[in-house]
Amino acid sequence: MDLLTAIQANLLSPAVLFFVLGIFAAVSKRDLKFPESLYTTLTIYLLTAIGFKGGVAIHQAGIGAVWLPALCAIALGALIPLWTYPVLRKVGGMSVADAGAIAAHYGSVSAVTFIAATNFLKGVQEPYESYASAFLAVMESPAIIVGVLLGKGVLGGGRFSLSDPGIRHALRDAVLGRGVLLLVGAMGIGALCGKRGMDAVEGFFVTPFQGVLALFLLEMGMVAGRRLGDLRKVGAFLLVFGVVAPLVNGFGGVALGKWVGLSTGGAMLLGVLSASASYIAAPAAVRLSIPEANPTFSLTAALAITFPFNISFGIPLFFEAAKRISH
Amino acid sequence: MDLLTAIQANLLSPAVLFFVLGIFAAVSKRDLKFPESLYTTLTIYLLTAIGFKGGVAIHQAGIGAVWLPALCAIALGALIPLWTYPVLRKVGGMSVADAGAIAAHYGSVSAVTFIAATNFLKGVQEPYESYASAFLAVMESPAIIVGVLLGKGVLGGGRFSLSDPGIRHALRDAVLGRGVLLLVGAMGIGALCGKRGMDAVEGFFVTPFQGVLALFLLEMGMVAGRRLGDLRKVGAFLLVFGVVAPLVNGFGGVALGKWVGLSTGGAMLLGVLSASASYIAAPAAVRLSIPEANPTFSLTAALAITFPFNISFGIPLFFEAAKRISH
Amino acid sequence: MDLLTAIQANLLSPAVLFFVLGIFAAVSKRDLKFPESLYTTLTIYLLTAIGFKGGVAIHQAGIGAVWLPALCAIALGALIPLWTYPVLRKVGGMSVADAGAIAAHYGSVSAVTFIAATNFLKGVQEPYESYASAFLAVMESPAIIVGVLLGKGVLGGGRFSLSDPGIRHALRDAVLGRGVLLLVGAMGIGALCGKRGMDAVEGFFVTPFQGVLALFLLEMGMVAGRRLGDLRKVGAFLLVFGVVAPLVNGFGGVALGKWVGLSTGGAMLLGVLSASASYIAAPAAVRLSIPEANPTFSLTAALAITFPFNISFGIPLFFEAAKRISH
Amino acid sequence: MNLHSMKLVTIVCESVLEERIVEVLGECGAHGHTAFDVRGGGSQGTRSADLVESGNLQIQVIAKPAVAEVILQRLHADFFRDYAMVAYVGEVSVLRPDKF
Amino acid sequence: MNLHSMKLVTIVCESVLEERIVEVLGECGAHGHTAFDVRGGGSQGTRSADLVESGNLQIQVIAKPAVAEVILQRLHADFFRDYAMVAYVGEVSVLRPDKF
Amino acid sequence: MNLHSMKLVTIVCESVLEERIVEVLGECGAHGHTAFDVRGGGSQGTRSADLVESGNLQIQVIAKPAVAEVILQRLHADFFRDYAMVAYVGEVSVLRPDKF
Ligand SMILES: Nc1ncnc2c1ncn2[C@@H]1O[C@H](COP(=O)(O)O)[C@@H](O)[C@H]1O
Ligand SMILES: Nc1ncnc2c1ncn2[C@@H]1O[C@H](COP(=O)(O)O)[C@@H](O)[C@H]1O
Ligand SMILES: Nc1ncnc2c1ncn2[C@@H]1O[C@H](COP(=O)(O)O)[C@@H](O)[C@H]1O
Ligand code: NA
Ligand code: NA
Ligand code: NA
Repeated sequence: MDLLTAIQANLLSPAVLFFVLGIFAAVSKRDLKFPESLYTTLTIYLLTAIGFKGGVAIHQAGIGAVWLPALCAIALGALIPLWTYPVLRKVGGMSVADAGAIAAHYGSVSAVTFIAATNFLKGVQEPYESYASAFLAVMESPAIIVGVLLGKGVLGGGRFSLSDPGIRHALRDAVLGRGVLLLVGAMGIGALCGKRGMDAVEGFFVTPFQGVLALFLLEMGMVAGRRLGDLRKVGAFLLVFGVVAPLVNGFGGVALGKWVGLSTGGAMLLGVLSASASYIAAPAAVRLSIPEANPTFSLTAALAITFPFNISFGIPLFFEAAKRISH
Repeated sequence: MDLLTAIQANLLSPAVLFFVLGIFAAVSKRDLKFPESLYTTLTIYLLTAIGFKGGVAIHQAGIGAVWLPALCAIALGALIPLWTYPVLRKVGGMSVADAGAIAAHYGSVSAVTFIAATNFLKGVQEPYESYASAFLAVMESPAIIVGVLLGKGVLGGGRFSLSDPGIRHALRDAVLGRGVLLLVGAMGIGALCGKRGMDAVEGFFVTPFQGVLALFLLEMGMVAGRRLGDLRKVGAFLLVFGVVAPLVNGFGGVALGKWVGLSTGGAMLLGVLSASASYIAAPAAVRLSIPEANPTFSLTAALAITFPFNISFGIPLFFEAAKRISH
Repeated sequence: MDLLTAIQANLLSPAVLFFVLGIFAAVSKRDLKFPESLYTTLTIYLLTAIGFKGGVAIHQAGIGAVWLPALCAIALGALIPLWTYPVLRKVGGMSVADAGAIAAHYGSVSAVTFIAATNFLKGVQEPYESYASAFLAVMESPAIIVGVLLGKGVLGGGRFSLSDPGIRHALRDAVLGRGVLLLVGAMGIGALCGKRGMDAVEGFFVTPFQGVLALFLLEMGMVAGRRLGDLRKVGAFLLVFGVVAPLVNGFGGVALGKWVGLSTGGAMLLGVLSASASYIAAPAAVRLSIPEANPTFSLTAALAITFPFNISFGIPLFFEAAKRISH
Repeated sequence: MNLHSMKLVTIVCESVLEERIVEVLGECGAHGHTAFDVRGGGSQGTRSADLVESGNLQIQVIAKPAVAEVILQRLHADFFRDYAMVAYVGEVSVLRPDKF
Repeated sequence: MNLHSMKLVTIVCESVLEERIVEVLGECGAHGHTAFDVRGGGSQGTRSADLVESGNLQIQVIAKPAVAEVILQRLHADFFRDYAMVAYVGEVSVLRPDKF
Repeated sequence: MNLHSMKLVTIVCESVLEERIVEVLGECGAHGHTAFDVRGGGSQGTRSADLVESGNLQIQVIAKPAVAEVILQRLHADFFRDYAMVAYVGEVSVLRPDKF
């Protein structure tokens, strides 16, 4: 399958089309009135399911296979803010707070983008290291910590104190937020249970999984769509950044994945993780610790530009890249 | 299978029995405390699932097979208020507002009644045009518009102005309400994805579908049961109307379906749609645009009489009628 | 499989591990923010599913096989408060109100403990009378009534009047609470539908069942974990009582089950029911009718001691006991 | 515009009491009420909403001053000792005094 | 601390009206609002929240006294006759009067 | 009946602040609070509740007048500039003044 076919197949998947429907609903101001608890419930389900499956995979592959690529993933997450921050400051002319905030979002990861990528791989029947969700788990926090440090101006000798209650709450959230806890917890459970546990809960955690993702993307489409109106407010620089940053990070992640010995599917997933921007963990932690940053900038870039770009074009692109590098 | 067996099999289906349980809970004042968000979530699921399946069917049958019966369905929806309104006015002695409001409800459709009918067909292994959910999608709005026009007294030269904010909101709701958007959206997605998309999401949109309907009917039973107390308030005429109108509309729909070339199952579904009365889209639109109409009349008739009648007796009756006409 | 293997297999099941994860989240003060409606929804699902399956089993086994063990179950439920009350009064030095309240909790039953036990049996492939959920249904109320009578001091000639609004509300809740209504209702539906009904809804009520239980236990773990802090408040006596009472009641239930002719699996389930303490129906009824009882005592014992004990050690223990007695 | 003085009684209490309190309000002469689920904390600990037992509820009633006083007295007599509960009264104005 | 007097207008009404009322509040000159779903009962029967049609909503607006009066008048003119609705006004104090 | 004057402080703000504000209320000397999720709109745009980030929260505290004043000052100092937030105070009466 060549790149164009892959892009087309991806664009015509239920997941992406439901996302488009959600955007349409938001843009045409037809509130589908999804209950708040549905959003949370779907998130809990997706994180638990992906974590559990990853854990069962770790059980089968052994921790020995996982630690090195996981370490690379952590390094990637921590490094991305370090290159995005100066670009945001110098090229984008952003304030220290805003640059740090955005850097935190782009270093951290989006679980749903990752899940959409695994579904894509399942669709094109490309195998991947199913323990890859471990990378997802370890990449969420480091970038947030680095980004917050940058946004509080530590580079310029800025004030940063652990006694600041905002920073205290934010760091607690970043290090062991609910997303990480669910993901790592379910992964530990999967690793302890192995195949026997999977047999018991497969009808819940696997059978309906892809359909649940489609429903969730419908909701994400509405969330992203409501932000589209803010695109005017963020300026041309951020529009470009929202596409270029995931491309750079994504190809970097793919290359690193290949280098550390991951399969084509696994390298593609590491690329997708690098390319993705957090819109759950990072926003909350950043809001608490860098309140002077304007959340419209980071959220609009992450949700209304990078997220749609990744799930529509990024995923097949990084897949193609992973295939190329392997040959 | 003869009519009595069909009725009995239908009455002993999980869906109908859960509905009865819901009525019992409401009547015996045992609030089962279903969370509000569960109701909405189940609605979203059922509409999305039925729409998606219909879309996949359209993908397979081709749009050429769908447009003519869909046009008949639209005509049916728009015509039903035109005969029910004068009956409600002259025989029932209703006010202009109330007659228009009730006519809007009976011209429009109930998605859950439709879904129950497809489950019945699955149970008796009778094939049907699975794109029939397209009829459901197109029948919701026209009747509401006609009913609102009647209820605002356009026949008697009444005041009707698009600058009335109630009417503006109501028409927007009627033309592209959330029900229609979900249904048509999911249908479009199914039509674009086809079989390949269905394979991906079958474990969510098909496997648990019938069970989810049963749970939803438990909740609908409570909603209908709470209205039973209002039966005294609506008067004998509306009690009779609530059974006769679906019979007339239902047999009319079956006949039209046969005439336009639908299979026995498909004609039965068109009959069920005509027979069913809206209890979601119509009430909201009518409440906003004809506030002087008493919602107790239309909702009690639709929810406490016609809905239970249809899912218990109407469905097997219209099935029998569809079989008879075909021979 | 010997006892140790059984305990180990049980401790490594997804259900128990998710429960532990929930406790960890609560203890480390990481609120996973499960929406309130998710808790209710999962409860509704589990009760309906277990009831429906039990009803289908009754349909197949015939009511003749069920009535005698069900009668034993009722007797068990009513008798347990009669021995626990004096122990709580004399050995524990509890007030009349507190002793009655706790006795009501321990005579009544926990549906989730029962469901975890059926999953355990499925895991070790031990057959059981699947109509056993009928025991669950009939054991909830009698103990609450006996416990409330004791707690209102009827033994000491205390005031107890049906005109007390608290008692009125409580008895109504106890006799036909929502749990009982859902369970008995779904059971009746299953009994009426039989195998044909099960075929229709299996994809919803059976396929995802074990996974849903795991998710629910994650939530229960948080609920139990939040109560752990109260362990200091309840005193050493209640800590011991919370383990000894389920052991005594559980072995008694197993023995009675064997005596009345149940299989190993069935006797084990009756034991688990006796051992389990209610944390939904009893707390509400007791709070309304014995407001002077301190809910911290009964809830901490039931939720933070007995529930975790039963699902981790009790279940394999009672299974082993049931196997021993049969040989 | 002709505004009339009324009392707004607000009650925060255990969810388990909802039916009973609505009953009491009717007995005291109130003609309506509004209720919703809340979370909170007070002298009897934190109340989340995951079990009905530990759920928390807010009820608001607009009533004539005399009715409001009767309500407070009943709450005091029937509930204050045994249940987690807070109740307070404020002044409000309404357009249609006969509704309350 | 410099506190400024404002009015708090509270509206309890059918959920179906949410969009329209928010529109009306803007037209009357309010600069914000807060809304949440409630259940309740009054002269037009019990309102739970399982169908949007029978849902119930509470909307709160802080506004200058003159704006509050206009809001009440509009509610009276446009909604009181046909819809299940209760509206009342109370006195509150705020720190930043220019926000409202 | 012996009623005592208290202040009711109401705060509407971003959900992300819940834990911090509850902490602040305790530091200011409040003995309890009630919170629930709301939606709304104000100078910083519409806040629905689908992402915690854009969620909205209402917190109510009954407190002695002096405590209420301290609370407002803290909110002003710590939050007003950077966060979407509204806070106002009203008068209420309670039966058990020692509870607050
Ligand atoms: N000072 C307060 N301000 C606002 N709400 C309170 C206050 N104290 C208690 N509450 C609410 O009333 C409930 C019961 O209070 P308590 O009986 O003090 O535990 C708590 O869960 C809170 O929701
Ligand atoms: N006296 C009252 N106190 C508080 N809320 C009320 C009162 N009367 C009515 N309500 C609320 O306003 C809604 C509409 O009232 P009504 O128009 O009287 O049916 C009810 O569903 C209640 O939520
Ligand atoms: N005038 C107002 N009346 C009632 N609530 C308001 C008002 N202004 C703002 N709010 C609430 O306070 C939140 C934050 O307001 P703001 O900081 O103005 O964006 C909004 O989302 C509303 O829920
Ligand atoms: Na990233
Ligand atoms: Na119809
Ligand atoms: Na028991």
